[in-house]
Amino acid sequence: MNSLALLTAPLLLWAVCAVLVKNTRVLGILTAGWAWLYLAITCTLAAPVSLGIEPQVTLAPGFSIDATASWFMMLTATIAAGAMTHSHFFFQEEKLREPRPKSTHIRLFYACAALFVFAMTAVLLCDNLGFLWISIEATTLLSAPLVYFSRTRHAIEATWKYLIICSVGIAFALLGTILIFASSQHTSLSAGSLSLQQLIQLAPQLNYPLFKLGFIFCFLGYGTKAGVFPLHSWLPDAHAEAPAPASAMLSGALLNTALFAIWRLLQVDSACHHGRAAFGSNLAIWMGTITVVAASLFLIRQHGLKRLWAYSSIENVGLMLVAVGLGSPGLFFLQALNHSFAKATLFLLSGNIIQSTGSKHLSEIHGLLKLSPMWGVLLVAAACAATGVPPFGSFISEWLILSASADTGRWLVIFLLLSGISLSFIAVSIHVSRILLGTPKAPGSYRHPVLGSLIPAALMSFLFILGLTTGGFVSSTLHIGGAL
Amino acid sequence: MLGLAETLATAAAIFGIFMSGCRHVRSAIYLYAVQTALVASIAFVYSASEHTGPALNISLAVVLAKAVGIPFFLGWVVKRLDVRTDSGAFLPVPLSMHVSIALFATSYYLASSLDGAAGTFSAAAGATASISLVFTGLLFMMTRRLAISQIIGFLTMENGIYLLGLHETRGMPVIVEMGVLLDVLAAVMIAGVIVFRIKKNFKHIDVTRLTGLNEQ
Amino acid sequence: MKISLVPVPQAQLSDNLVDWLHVEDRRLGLISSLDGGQLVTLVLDCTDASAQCWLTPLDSDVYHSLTPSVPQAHWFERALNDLFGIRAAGHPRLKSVLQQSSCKGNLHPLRSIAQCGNPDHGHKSDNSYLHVSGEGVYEIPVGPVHAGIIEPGHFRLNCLGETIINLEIRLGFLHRGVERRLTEIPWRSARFVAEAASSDAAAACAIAHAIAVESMSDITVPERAQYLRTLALEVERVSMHINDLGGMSVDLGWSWLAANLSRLRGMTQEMAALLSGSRFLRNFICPGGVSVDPDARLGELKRMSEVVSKQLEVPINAFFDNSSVHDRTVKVGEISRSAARELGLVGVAARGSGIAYDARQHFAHGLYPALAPAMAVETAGDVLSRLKVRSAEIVGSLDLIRTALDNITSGTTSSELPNKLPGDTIGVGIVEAFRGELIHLIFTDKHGAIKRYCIKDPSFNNWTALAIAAGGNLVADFPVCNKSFSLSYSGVDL
Amino acid sequence: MSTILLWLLTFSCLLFLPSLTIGIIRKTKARLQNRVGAPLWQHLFDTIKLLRKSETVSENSSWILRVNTVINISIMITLAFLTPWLSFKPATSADDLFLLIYLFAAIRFFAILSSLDPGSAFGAFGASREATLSVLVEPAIILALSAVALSAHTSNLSLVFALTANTPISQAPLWLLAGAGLFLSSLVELSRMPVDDPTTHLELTMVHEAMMLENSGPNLALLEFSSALRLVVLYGLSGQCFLHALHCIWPFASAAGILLSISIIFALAVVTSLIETVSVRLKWTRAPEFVAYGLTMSLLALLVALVTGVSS
Repeated sequence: MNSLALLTAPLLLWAVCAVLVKNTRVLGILTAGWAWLYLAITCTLAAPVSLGIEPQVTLAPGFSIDATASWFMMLTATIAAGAMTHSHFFFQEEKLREPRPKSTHIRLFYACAALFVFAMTAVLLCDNLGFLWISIEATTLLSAPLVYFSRTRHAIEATWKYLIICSVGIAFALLGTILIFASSQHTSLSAGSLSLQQLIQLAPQLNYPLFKLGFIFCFLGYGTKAGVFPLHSWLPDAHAEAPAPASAMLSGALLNTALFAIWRLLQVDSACHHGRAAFGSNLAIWMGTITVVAASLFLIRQHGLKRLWAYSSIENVGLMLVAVGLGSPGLFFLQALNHSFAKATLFLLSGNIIQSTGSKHLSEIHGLLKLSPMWGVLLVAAACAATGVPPFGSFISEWLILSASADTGRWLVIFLLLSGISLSFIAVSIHVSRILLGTPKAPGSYRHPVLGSLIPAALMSFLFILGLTTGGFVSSTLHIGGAL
Repeated sequence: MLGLAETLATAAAIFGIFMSGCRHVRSAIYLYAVQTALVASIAFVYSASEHTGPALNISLAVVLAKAVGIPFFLGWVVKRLDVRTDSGAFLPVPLSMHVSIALFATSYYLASSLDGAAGTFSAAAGATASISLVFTGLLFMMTRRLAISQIIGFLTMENGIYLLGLHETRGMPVIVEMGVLLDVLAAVMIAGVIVFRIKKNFKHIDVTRLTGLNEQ
Repeated sequence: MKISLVPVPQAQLSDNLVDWLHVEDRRLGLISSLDGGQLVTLVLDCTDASAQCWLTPLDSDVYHSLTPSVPQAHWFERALNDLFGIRAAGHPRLKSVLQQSSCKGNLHPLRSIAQCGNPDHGHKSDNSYLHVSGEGVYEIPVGPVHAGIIEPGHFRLNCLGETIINLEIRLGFLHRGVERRLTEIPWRSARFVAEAASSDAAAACAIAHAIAVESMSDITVPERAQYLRTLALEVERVSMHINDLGGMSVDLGWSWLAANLSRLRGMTQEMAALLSGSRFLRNFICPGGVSVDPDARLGELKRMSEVVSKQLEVPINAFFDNSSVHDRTVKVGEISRSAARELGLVGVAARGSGIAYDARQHFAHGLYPALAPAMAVETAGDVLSRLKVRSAEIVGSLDLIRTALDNITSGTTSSELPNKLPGDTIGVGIVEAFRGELIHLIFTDKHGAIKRYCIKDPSFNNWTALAIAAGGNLVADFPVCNKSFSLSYSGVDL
Repeated sequence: MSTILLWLLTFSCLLFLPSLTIGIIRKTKARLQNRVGAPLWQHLFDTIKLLRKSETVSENSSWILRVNTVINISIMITLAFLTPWLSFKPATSADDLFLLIYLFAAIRFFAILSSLDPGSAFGAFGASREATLSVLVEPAIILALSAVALSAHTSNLSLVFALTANTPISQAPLWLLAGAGLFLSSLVELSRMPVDDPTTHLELTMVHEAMMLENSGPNLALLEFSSALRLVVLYGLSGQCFLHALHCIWPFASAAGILLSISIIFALAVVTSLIETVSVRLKWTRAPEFVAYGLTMSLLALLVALVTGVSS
């Protein structure tokens, strides 16, 4: 109970600050402080579990930290801390531009961001399908105001689509949850249960047709939230229209949590089959593969800078879904880690570029290397990391995903994944080279380029080091995450 | 022989069908309220007669929030926005009502194939009604123009899911139930705020005309 | 107001008129003639509430039509043809506004006797209909005798299925010779005839007449009389607007509302009786002031106006809250703003189409423009927006009645009138009747007798708009469309 | 003895119930509008008055206009004798569901023909509107009656509406839906609000009245009586459905049926006057939507009949 209070305290204080503190400058600094404190507390709580010192920490009935959750908690907290720190610089810059954001809007943003992080953490901690559903719906509701921040026509349209499509999707997940609950009532536990542990224990007794139906609906619902093709249509809009720090959190943290929910369900599904890859895994692998291919095709014809990264996120979601389907939490986490850092960097940098050049359109952004060499280098590095180019860890995770698929003899999947990955690499390189080269239309206007690149640079250097040392890291994660 | 709960469920589904044939937004909200009250009264029936369903106070909370609170809120929104009719986007309204009758029939076959509801109509009636409500809600969301109609459609769908939960499982654990209710309420509130904002920025709330973000 | 004649040669009339109307706040008041030997054009300038009267001598019975360049002149020119036998060459459709049965032969009732020696003089009047032909097109004749108790008028609907393609309106079944009669009786008695020109707007007609007469002989009206005139005009407006809303409810088939509104209409007529002793406000307003002072009855009038405002809330809210009413009235009978401007619409029809013109805001009558309420303007131009304007005006007028009753001063209610009117002068009275701008224009001869009395009823401007608005609507929606304009048949047939 | 009494009762119902029902509708409407209203039997007085008046017939009309009245009233009376619209009516053998439908269609056919006959524009568009509405409404009536026939496994309406039929509570929704479908459809069929306004003076909006404009005197009296009779028969049919629903929930003695049958017709008349007081007439192009509601009720009734029929 104490650790629960410890975990939630910084977030709640952060939200309270956003309500009470009127000065957005002070609030920005305070928020960053709370976010880093939150990261510190998360690490203290989660690190023992992730390192295997403690098996599992139960925070409250239905909420506990297990090994995989601990890794994702730290990842989410890191992305949140980075995004929040950057958002201070972001809003200071934004205030110089027309239309100026109102201070009430910024405070609402910070308050919702705190609760959004809270909801995402709750998803990771849930040991209960009901709570899982509630938390995921809460992430939608709390992140909608983030997307809505600028209150322009496009932002409103994106928010509406996000809210409606995700709510409908999640309604299906509720249907699925109910069906799973119903299937658990056919077991020795006639009252039924939504607890994941109990469900895994009872797995062989579950009414499988009902469970399967429930699983499909849940997959549909959480898949919508994760941006799985063809339910992805809200994702590029929301990611492109949200302010950069919010995009970073949506892409870097929220997608992971949605996939995490699918992974939880797959645990139950595979328990029904005594651990053998079965219906659920196949569904995940195939949907993931299709998503990768579809996203890479969409990537070719993109006009917006942030929409580009949004589709790249969809592609990565596909890869992670394949990893989930392969039943390897370690691979899933490794891919998620690399993607989250790279994508957070990309979105934050894109936010800077858009602020500096005043345009979101790829056709109007040129000569980034002349405009700001530092951003140019960071952008190239992050784009490489997002598409899985060798020095970065994502190369290793993608390689491992492919090899794991090969182990199970899924040659068609490998072929499709390879073509998707290479296609997206080509598409992204073309777009990025256009941004970098050429002459800028106008000298950029950005007051503190160094402060603005602080967080992206930090994230990228961490990712770079990670890439170089991944060998040991992989072995440790894979060890902890379970058998490959 | 239909039990009371099944009769109420069927009535709720029928009111859902009437709602799908309603061009006037306000009448659709009234029909939604009736339908929700019927759904909520089923929870009462279960908790009172079988002692298996959710507790009475939970049902009461559901009735108050969903059958009274939400319609009031939506009615207020509609009045403020001064929207009246939703003529439908892809299907003429009377036709969409008949499509939902067809979907009602489809739901019967789906419900009969669902385990635990084999054979007779009476056994499948609850499941039929709930699946039909889900379908009706989806159809309503897809074939209507106004943002407010999408909210109503979503709520109808949610009613169907809740009803299915009641029927199949006699209610989820209390805390989950309350969490779901809270989420739905929050979703309606946020959607309501955004609808106001859509009206302010676009001068209409016709979602089929929100095409600024379509792929070029 | 008193105005003088400005001579405008025939060749320049059209250009002058176009130039005049080019300015947003200038209007065409009326076009008529004195005895058939000239054109008289009254033009109004709302910015400084002034008016000019252009005199255009004619050398023959035929002149060049103004309608091609000034569309709103079309009805005036048709009336000139019928009443004076002056033909507008080049008029796109010089249809008669009078029925032959009411005017034997080619008698032109207002042409001076000297020029009227030959009854066959002038031009054959054209009473034909515009026929629409094609497969499936059919005609529905409605009237002149209608099922309800209304005035005579014939509508010829050319329909394709349930849609109206063209509507032809034929009026002029009961020509009463009002304008002629007004020149024949002693000017002191003229007010009784003048207020009967369009009896449902008796107060407005009487005020217009009074102002025209007063302006000629520079009579100042006591302040109390001005208050009472304002009250009369507003009571009439409230009463008739409620009547029109009630009529609309009947046509929409909403009997509950119709019953309620007819009861409230009765109450407003009771208010009229308290004010003037007449439920139709007859014989109340006279040149120089008003004929009776209601004295103590004003307190009762105030109480009653409060009761009416209170009791109106429920039916009016119910009316505009009803979705079926919206179905029947939205996008039905639309008149665009540009069409409304071209046709020179006045009153509710103009304000429903987004034209902010209310004679109360500009021209002095009663306590206006000082006390004029805020103008109710809607932009959609359909039946609903006209209804909204109407209901907003009911509320505004009731407020105004209370304000006037709170501030009313004591004193005399009428001033002395001279024995005769000054010779060779022109008097004009412009009043916002409940239908819109009403103009009475009086010319005296050199002895001070009324030589020509010209009345422009608001319906004069608006009838054509109905014909245009009805096109493209359902046949079954025509009554609703018609009622929303609420036009006077007798007002255009004087 | 009791058979003779029944015949007498039926006969007087046939003669007086139509006028009385119309009288109730008009009186209730008047009271709802705070008016005193005409006497309850005004419709009967009007009929008698019209019967004594002389007739004016358009020069352009032919024998069809005259013949229509006779055909109309005779078919209507036959229909009223055949159809079990009152639970106590002595049963005749030939009261098949489809006979009823076709007899209604025959009446409509001759009415349309006669309104076209004088060649007036009003009659013609009234006929065209009537034809449009009947195309929409007929399926709803057929479906509603088929639904109850299906559950009784016979198309003989006397057997369908016999209260002795097996009426478990699960049949109540079926009867309710069929009754509601029939009632809504009969509002359209009888040209009442919100599709048509029987009290309107506006020729351009009329449907049923426009078709009768050319009739006068005894002709008009008989047509008015026939249409009033049609009203009670249709209300009676939907009333029988409601009566069955009541019987499913609360079985009553068959003697009470006499009172209930008549009072349900009166109740429906009151409901009609309520609808006519508070509702606004629909736009003509929206009329199909109202019909769609009736059709939906009938379809649902049929669906319930099919599903319960399959399972039982």
